[in-house]
Amino acid sequence: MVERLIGRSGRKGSSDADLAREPEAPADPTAAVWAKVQLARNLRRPRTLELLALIADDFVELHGDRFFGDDPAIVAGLARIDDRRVVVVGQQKGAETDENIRRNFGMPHPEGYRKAMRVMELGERLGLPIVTFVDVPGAHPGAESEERGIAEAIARSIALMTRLQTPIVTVITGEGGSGGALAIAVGDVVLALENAVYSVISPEGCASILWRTPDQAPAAALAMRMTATDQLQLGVVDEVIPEPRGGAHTDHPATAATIKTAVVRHLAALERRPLDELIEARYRRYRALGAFTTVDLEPVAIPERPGFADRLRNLLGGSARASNGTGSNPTRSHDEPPAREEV
Amino acid sequence: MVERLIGRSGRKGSSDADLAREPEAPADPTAAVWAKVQLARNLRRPRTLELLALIADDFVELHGDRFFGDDPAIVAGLARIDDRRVVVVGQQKGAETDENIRRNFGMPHPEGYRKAMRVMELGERLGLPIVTFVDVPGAHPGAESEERGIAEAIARSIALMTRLQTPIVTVITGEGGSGGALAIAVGDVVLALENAVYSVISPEGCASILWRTPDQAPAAALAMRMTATDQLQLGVVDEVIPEPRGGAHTDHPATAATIKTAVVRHLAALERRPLDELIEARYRRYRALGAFTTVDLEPVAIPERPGFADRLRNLLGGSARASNGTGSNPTRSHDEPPAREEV
Amino acid sequence: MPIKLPSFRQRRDAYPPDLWTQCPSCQEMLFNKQLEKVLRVCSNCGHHFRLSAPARLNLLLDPDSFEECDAGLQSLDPLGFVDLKAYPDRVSAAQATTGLRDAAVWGFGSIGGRQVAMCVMDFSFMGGSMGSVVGEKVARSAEAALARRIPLVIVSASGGARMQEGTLSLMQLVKTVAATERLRLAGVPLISVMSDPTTGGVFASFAALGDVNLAEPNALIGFAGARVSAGTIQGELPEGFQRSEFLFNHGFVDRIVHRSNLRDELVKLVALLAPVQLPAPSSDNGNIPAFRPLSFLSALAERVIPESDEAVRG
Amino acid sequence: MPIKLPSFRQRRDAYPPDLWTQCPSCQEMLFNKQLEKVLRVCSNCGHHFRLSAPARLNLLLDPDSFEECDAGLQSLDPLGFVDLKAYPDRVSAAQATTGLRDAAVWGFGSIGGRQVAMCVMDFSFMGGSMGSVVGEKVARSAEAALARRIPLVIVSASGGARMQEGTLSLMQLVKTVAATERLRLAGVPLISVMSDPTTGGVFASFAALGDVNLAEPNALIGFAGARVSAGTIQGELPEGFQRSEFLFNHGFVDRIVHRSNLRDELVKLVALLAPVQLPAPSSDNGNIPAFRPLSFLSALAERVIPESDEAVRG
Ligand SMILES: [Zn+2]
Ligand SMILES: [Zn+2]
Repeated sequence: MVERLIGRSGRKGSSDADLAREPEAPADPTAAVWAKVQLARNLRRPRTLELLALIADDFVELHGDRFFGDDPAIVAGLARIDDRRVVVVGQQKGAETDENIRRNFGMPHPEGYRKAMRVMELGERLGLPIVTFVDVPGAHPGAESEERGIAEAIARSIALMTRLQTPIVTVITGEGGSGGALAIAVGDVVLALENAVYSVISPEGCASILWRTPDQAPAAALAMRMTATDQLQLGVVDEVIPEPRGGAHTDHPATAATIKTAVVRHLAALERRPLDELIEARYRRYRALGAFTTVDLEPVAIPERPGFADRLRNLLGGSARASNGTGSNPTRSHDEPPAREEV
Repeated sequence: MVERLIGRSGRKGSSDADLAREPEAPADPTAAVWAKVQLARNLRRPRTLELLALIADDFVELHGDRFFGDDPAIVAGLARIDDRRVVVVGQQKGAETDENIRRNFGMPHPEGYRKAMRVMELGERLGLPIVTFVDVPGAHPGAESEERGIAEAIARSIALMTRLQTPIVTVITGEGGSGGALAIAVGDVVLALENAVYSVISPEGCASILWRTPDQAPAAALAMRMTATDQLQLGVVDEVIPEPRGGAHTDHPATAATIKTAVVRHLAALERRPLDELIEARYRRYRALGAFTTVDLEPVAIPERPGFADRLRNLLGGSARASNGTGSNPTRSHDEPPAREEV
Repeated sequence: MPIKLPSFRQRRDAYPPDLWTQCPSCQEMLFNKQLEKVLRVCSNCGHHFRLSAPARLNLLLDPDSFEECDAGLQSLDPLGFVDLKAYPDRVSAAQATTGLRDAAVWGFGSIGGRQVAMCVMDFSFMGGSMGSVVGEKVARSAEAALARRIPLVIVSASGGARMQEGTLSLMQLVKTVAATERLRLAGVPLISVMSDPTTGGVFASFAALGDVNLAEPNALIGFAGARVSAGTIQGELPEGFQRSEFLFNHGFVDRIVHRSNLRDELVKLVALLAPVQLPAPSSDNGNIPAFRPLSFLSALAERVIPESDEAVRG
Repeated sequence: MPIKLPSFRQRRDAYPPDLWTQCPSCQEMLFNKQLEKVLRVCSNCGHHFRLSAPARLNLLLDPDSFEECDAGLQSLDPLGFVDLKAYPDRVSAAQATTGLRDAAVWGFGSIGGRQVAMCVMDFSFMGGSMGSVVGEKVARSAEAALARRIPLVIVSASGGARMQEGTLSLMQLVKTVAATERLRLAGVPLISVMSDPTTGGVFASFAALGDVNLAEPNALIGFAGARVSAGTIQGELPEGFQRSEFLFNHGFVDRIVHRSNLRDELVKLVALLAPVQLPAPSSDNGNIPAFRPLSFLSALAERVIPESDEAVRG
């Protein structure tokens, strides 16, 4: 994984030059999706600081979570964009190896999310809208991260963003890696760059669990429908921002300009809405995401699985559940994968 | 200090037996105050858990700050006192050496105060009043404490308590040690046990700085007017709760019963007040504490201190401040102690 | 990023499947019938076996007090997801073997005579994974608790988000937490009970955010899979990593409660945490409205109950 | 608990007092006149010498914009405190040598053309210690900032609370923080600038709670005195313990700013942080009041200005 993160992967076809020469999508859908994943992960893509340098007239970065430390994988601060003051929060990978290591490959620890929360709350109090830039392989999965409550930090940041009383525009600019992305990606409007991806688990992780080999990552990427266009169709993303031909990394200024136009347009629209309506609409936006139906209440038939235990149970008088109310289901299946993942 | 905290001090006259035999205050005021300090520090005094066992009908302790850890030096939880549900927060020393070490001699780390804040905020949300028991030599002064922001935790806890929208009754039960005590001692009503003490710095610390020797601690204790009665006179404490003859450690049940009566009486009165009036009165309570006057605006005369530098300055044309606006006062005194302390 | 299939426990297939179960912790052979009687806790070492959703409800609620809601909610297949198996086939298989429609059950009940909303998860249904149905049930249980101003108890047992629904599963983190956050701000308590396992997106949403977080002993509770944590990024893992006691020591779990005490603790907690009415603001200070999130969010509560049982986008 | 008198720096008496100052960091001999011109920063190593309150105001505010408030506030002696000297004598001596009435000065001014309330402390007045006067000035500056809805900038330089006023000094932690907390909840920014030293009860109150915390390089910032920290409880102290960079690394300081950039940073920050009016709540939703701490606390602002200059209890 580190090899991929610092860009030493020997995979052919993913170098800048190749991509610049070959912007057309491959005909095979799996290959096409995989090419997008590579584009989304391209080390030369503009990150939060690069974008701000091109978009913002003023930027003052704020540091520290006021609990434990300052996480270089998340950037937060106050900015002025097109004469509008905003709070900006975004992940930050490094383009060069040293910087990438210093930024922990853009994978935040809990203190990164806690810094984000602190600065977003400041934005709320000051009445400043919030803009987030999302590009992260996932939250840092190490022991220190768990010790300091990475799950709690993500959960709390999501919770905060659902109720912040100020407009939030979020832009998925690269890798939207699971909970580590979502923690700063809850918004009134969710935009995505054309070659950004967004998924519940990395395609490698998904393939490892469901296909039992990471080599099937491209198949998993296709199955998860993780491209920006797919996410638009699912309603997870509200608008796709086109990238320069060849990808965002080929032209930072053009990418930044398009992002700026889209963000400013949405901020202007959101700012006109009364805050209580805004919060309620945000709640509704996420409340509606999901796919289910309601069937009649007939219980699903539990197939008989005759066995010695069942016969013994019948002999001893009734099922475990009926007899003492604490039994597990006696015919539980054992062949499902645990579905454990780093969401 | 550890010797004192675990009760190995060889100081004569501070053992339980001596104190029990000699409840009368010594005639010498310094000795009388120092006897009170020893009583306040007595290892057998009832702490939060001992008091709750005698006062509360139900108690469920809550653990953890949801950031870093659980601090055994601070106890927090939900309790039922006299058919009234409350949130309780208090420091906890251990009566025995092992327990005292485990509880870090009752000296909280930042996570202790952050746990307190979490549980107090829960009380606010649920509309439960808050009762705190204060007995602490001071916040833990070590490097870990500083690393994780002990000052920030104390400041934030004080800030929170000034605006919690629920009644707060705080009881100084033993040592009210500076900021480490104050962090959970901001209330609508501040009570103190008869032999409790409250001070801005420990008498040993005060003596070390101002008398340049810790041996003058009794003199410092007297000068700081740290007894409960003194604090009542200063307006820092609102009511003194009498202790059993001989001190609180001689009769836990009687002490607990008196505390319970006082706490319940104040809770009942506070609960009748509208919340906005309550918060405003709490603000006013602390806003009024302090002693100053207003004199006319004539500047204090700055004495001339002729010297080569002054002569040179005059020669070169005007004072440093006048010439560039950044000069420090040229006649600054150097003989004041830095007044550094562990407040 | 080579994630291998993590095994929470030794595979059950290795144990005699019918009459006896070997305790994975102490290796003692336990008579199944007896194990059920002792709440599926190893009588030798205290190891807590997993409980099904119905067993959990029976354990915690007052007898015959449970009234299930939304029993008919069932997954769709929004992505047309096929790996080695098609997603609908996995769901059908899980339904057939568990008798559940999905990995969570919610409804109203009482604990010590006090009404609560309760949502329990079942690991045996696709690893307790949270897709749209689980997310919807958690959100509805929170909205119902808010509307009635009664405590919400959620018992988690889940490996995380359900991959087969892609980012729609990820969005359930927002949906559930948005609802529990309203609950929190309205002063209605959430008690989160974490059983083995509570990991991934379930831990990283409502399970971590209880006003009180309880955990059964030695439950696996964590964000990243153990292989990921121990893999390329980190070396050795700390002792007891991602177990209840680890979480307790790091400040994220209030209490570790043995299953035999769990109901009693809940009885006590529900009584201590029950929402109360705050005193009304003084009416003679009309120009100083009290800072009262409660009224704002309680007013919203009327509007957050979904109008339709079906909510499919895309 | 043997607390020894800590020395922040080598004593100045050791340096040639008039014409030259030796830099305590690099030992370079600095010509005093030149040192004043470069904002009292060592031109060789960047060591930041302390600034007096007037010098600090001149450095940070727009020229001639400062308008001092409450200049006449002066300490009483509520305890009748006598150590080796009587407290009133210490105050008089400090007044005589500094030309200040106490260790803080506050008033209105502008930074980059924008009005602010500013309160600056002066270490040369009894170690910048906070007694009733300093606490009152900080609280008034916060209340005034709230009433006018303008940013508050506090520059700290203090060894902590003033022992000679006993717990009344300790109560200034509450008084100041209660006022800055109202500011915070009302959406009016507090910028805390920590200079050398910012310790004890000043750090443990308003100085730690800025919306933005700035620190000058290598300033001593901490809670417990170094001797206490290093003494009986702990062994070795970490490198750079309680210095600005340590605080930055541990997440408590937003930015470390060289004195030569401090004004420019403040100009930018004051512009970016200036309070704005939020859009009014939609009036057709009368039964759903927006969650708006601002209105509550702004309304209070009218009432928090003390009626009397004298507030003595006990
Ligand atoms: Zn066992
Ligand atoms: Zn130097």
